[in-house]
Amino acid sequence: MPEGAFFVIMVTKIVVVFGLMLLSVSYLTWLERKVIGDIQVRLGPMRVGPHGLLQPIADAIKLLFKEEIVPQAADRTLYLLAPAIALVPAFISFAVIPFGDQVRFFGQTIDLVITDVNIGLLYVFGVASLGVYGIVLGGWASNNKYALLGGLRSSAQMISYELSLGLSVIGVVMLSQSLSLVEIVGAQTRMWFILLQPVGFLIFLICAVAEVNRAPFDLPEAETELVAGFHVEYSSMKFAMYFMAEYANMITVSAMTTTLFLGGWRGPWLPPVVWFLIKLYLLIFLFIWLRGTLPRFRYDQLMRFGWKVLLPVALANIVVTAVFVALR
Amino acid sequence: MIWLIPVIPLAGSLVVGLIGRRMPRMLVAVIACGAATCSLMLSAMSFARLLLLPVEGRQLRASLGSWIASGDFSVSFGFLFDPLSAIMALVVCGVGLLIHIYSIGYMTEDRDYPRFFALLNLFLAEMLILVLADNYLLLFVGWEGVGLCSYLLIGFWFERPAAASAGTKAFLVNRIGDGAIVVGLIWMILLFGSLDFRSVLMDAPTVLAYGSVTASILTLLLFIGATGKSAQLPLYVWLPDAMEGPTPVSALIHAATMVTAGVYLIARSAPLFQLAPLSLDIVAWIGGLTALYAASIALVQTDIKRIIAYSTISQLGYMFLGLGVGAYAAGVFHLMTHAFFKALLFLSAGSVIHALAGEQDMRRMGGLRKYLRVTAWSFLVGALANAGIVPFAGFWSKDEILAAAYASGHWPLWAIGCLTALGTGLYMFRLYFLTFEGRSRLDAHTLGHIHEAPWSMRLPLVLLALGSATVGFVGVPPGSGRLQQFLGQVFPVSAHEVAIEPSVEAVLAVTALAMAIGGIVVAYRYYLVDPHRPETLAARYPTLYRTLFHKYWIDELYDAAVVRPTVNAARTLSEVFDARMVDGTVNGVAALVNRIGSLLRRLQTGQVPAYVLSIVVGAVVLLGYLAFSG
Amino acid sequence: MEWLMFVPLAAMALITATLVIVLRNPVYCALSLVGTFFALSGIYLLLQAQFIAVIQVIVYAGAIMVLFLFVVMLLDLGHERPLWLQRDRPRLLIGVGAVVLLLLELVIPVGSWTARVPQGSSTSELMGGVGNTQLVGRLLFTEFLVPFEITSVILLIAIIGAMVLARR
Amino acid sequence: MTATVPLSAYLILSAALFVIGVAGVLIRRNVLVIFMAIELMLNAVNLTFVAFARFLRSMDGQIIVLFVMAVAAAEVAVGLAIIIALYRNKESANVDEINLLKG
Repeated sequence: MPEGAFFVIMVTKIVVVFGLMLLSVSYLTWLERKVIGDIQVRLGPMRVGPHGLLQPIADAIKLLFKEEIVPQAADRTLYLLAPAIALVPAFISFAVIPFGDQVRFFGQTIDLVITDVNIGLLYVFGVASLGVYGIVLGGWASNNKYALLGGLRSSAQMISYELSLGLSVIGVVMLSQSLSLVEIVGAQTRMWFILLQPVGFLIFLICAVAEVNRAPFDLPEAETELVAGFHVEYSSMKFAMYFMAEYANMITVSAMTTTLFLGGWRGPWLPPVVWFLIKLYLLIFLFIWLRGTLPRFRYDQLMRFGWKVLLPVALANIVVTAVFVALR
Repeated sequence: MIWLIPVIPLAGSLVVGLIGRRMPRMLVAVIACGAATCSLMLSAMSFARLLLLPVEGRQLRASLGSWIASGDFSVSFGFLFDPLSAIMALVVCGVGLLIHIYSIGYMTEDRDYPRFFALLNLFLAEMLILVLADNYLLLFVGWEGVGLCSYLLIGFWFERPAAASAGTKAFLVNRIGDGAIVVGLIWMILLFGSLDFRSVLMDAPTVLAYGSVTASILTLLLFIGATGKSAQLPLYVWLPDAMEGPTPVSALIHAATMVTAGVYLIARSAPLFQLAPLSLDIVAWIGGLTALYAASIALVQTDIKRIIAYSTISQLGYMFLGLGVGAYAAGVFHLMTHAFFKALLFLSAGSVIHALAGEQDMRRMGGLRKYLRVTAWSFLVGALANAGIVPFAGFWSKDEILAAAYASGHWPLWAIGCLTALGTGLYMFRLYFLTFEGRSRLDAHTLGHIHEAPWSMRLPLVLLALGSATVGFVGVPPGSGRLQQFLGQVFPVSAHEVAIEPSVEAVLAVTALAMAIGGIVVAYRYYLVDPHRPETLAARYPTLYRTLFHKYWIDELYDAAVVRPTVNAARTLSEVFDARMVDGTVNGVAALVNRIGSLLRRLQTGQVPAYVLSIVVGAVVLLGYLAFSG
Repeated sequence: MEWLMFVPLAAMALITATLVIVLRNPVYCALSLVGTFFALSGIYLLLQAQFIAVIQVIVYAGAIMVLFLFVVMLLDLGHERPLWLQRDRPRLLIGVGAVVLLLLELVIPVGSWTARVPQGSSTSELMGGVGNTQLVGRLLFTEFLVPFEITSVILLIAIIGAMVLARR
Repeated sequence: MTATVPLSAYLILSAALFVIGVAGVLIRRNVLVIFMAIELMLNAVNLTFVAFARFLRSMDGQIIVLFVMAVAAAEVAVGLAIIIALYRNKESANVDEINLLKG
């Protein structure tokens, strides 16, 4: 493949993927409001466009034109930087997730993944572990007691759950013998890993919810106790960036779950990309469903659950898987 | 597999020693005896494997890995099972097992039952290491180990001052010999660059010239060690005192096994000794003189264990005599037969002591045969074997030694041997007659309590008696018996070894036998028919009698020449040097440290940055030196 | 090509490292240190140590520094006085002098050492074939198994120790 | 692929980072920042290990770095716990005020 073509394909892939992601993020807000509305037996947004379909655009315009407020006692630099720090990791971890098989296009064989790194899984974890900085720094820089508490909670929560998250996928790695996400998908040709790793899948899902700070693990925000937590002082576009980060994280995490446990883009009849999107959106629907149904954890319950239930179970899962792999 | 032979008793010793106190006594005995049994069976199996091998290659080796590796020099934990080791291991395990069993009965009253068995097992392990080692250093480990066990077992009843000091004496006297061995080993490393039997003994003829001074001194150093462990002149003094230990210990360690370690060492080093005719002569003469000397002392002693102890020294003298005239196989043969009959004698004596509740003075015994039938019979067999009466074991081996002495041209040594045979018959049967025959001199109270020993003591007696009666036949005909052939490949062909006419040999044998029988007859007439005659004899030659009775005043001589000056010097040192110089230095150093400390205390600000700064400055200086010095 | 990557990364590492010890606000110090770690991670990639590079990010940036930030925020430490206004000038001077000397001593021998570096068995091709992570893993679970197990014990001890120390 | 950047460049960078760490330990007063400077020194050494691993073509250096990281993590956990305990007692994170070691 000539250098130039490679470059063009790469840029195209990046633009397409991130464009689609931005679009998804904005329409996820609509989807969430609609689904929650249904769960709560109301209609949700209906005014802007048919069934409120233009609502995201209206929101974007509103947020763009709102006034930027920086609290006087805030640490200005970090206050401005924090939302961006939160947003970037949410997007770039998508770079190694394969969303389809190879396709032939203009005589070129194109992998439907931005880049296949042989340590893709580690890359995702590395990037994900940085997401917490945006929240912690935002909370601290606001110089607001609630925000700081939200930030501290968030850091403790994410460190605790990242552990179980990492341990839960070791079973998958042991089965697929690779850290490359493309190869992990390849290893699920015969059977999805959810069937071989049901416990790992469950732990991964729970930890994923905690990682993206969604209900029932949304303690950093916790409207009822921390009045929105770390982003209580944020407004306008910076608030929007936190918002986008949350949804982008949701997409990434769902995509990861799909790739690791649900066979990625694999499926019969339909084109791979479609299968990938179906699984992705089912998981996102699950996220919204959870938010609509489950009450929030108390902080001590959250910590105890993470350290005393998830971690031991994840370890036991590794042991069982190891024995299984060794005997195979 | 052969490495298991010493390891099993070692494990048994650990188990019994560490948790034996919490076990029932029965279990302790079972574990200890079981370990000895395992070793015996393994030895027997290895022996069988050895016999299946072709004659030239009869040896088994096992290496447990490297012990010391320093440059070219290395020592391994290696074991060697060749005919010599095989005989030794079988004797050690066989006699050891019987004595273990005997101890079950003998020590049954003792409070420290587990400790006794732990030490007995430990001794067995160390002795097996000694005889199975494939290099001098590992042999020395066993050597020191058995010395330690001997010390601990002599002083087993350490509440008794006599036992404690006897243990100390044994340890200290042995130390002299051990020191000589250490010097010898170091020299051996310098000469051969190795301590391995194979390389040392193979290289010996090329490294050392025949009759060279080096060879003589090296072998004499080993021999000094052997005189310490095997109680030869002049280092024999500890053995009679060692009788303070329990009787099974005397039987196992101070008669059958440990004291023969010196004999084993010299037999093992035969190729070295072969290069040093002077050393061989010294060995032979020391052995012969010791034999006669100890026999003469034994004539007048009254403690039954002590008589047997002096008899042991005397018999060991025979063995060295045999080694010294180049009849290594004969020496080892006598070692083997001696192990049987001397263990038997000790155990029988123990049985008597047991029956008489601790009485050891035979002036207060007599006529015991009626009460202790098994003991008396087995003692009689032992005494006959010891005296060298045909066809008991001792006859064959002693006869072979004397024949070799005569054949090698050392006729004075042969004469000494014959004289000793006379003494042996005399003291052995003096002991037998005074103890078991004649009128009873016991008081009524003891007489009422007298009882034959339990089965666990009788069984070893009977087995050993059978052995003492028959084991000599493995060495028949003299000079070319199965044992000698079996051992033949280990030993170099002696320069002295001269074919001897059968008729001459027969004459020699009959002479020695006649001497021994003469001794017995004298003993019969003096001690049984006319018990007063010895007293008149003693009264007629008071100086001779007292000299013998006081063991030539050797103990007193040592005390005056060595012990007391040492103690006095130590006292002077402790009062002057210790109090003034050592204490002064120590206190002075402490005071100095105190003063410096109170000065340095000011540096201790407690502030971390200051410490860090000093660390960094130190690192800078050090790194600077490294970086700029090259 | 490699210089093109190395120079910016090295510059970033040096600048952020300097910021760590110069900035007065501990939170900024911590963030600068994160920057240093990222730069080092990049350099590790340059050195074909992909696994180490990612672990560097996960462990140092993702876990250790978050912990630092957590503690800094929890204790709410104030700003330090600027360096040049601090007491104890002599110690500062000695310290700076020592550090300069240390740098010289560390750098000077480099030239002579690098000339003498012997080339070992090639792993460059091996890494292409098997992959860096697999190589590391294989070594870790064969040759370095005992140290690896000991490390896990150390971590366990550290967890327990931290809990004992920090509980009220 | 040949390395155009020589080993010495990496070593010099590492030395510079190490010295910056040392300087940080010496001139800072805040225990936490001193701690960070120590981490910096550890990383400088790690860089040396990785560089040597690359140029000596041996993986051992990278393995050592993994161990260093594990030990560093343990060290941070315990160190921060100590700092928190210290802060509770002294209400300060200034090393000048921490002199419990004074003899």
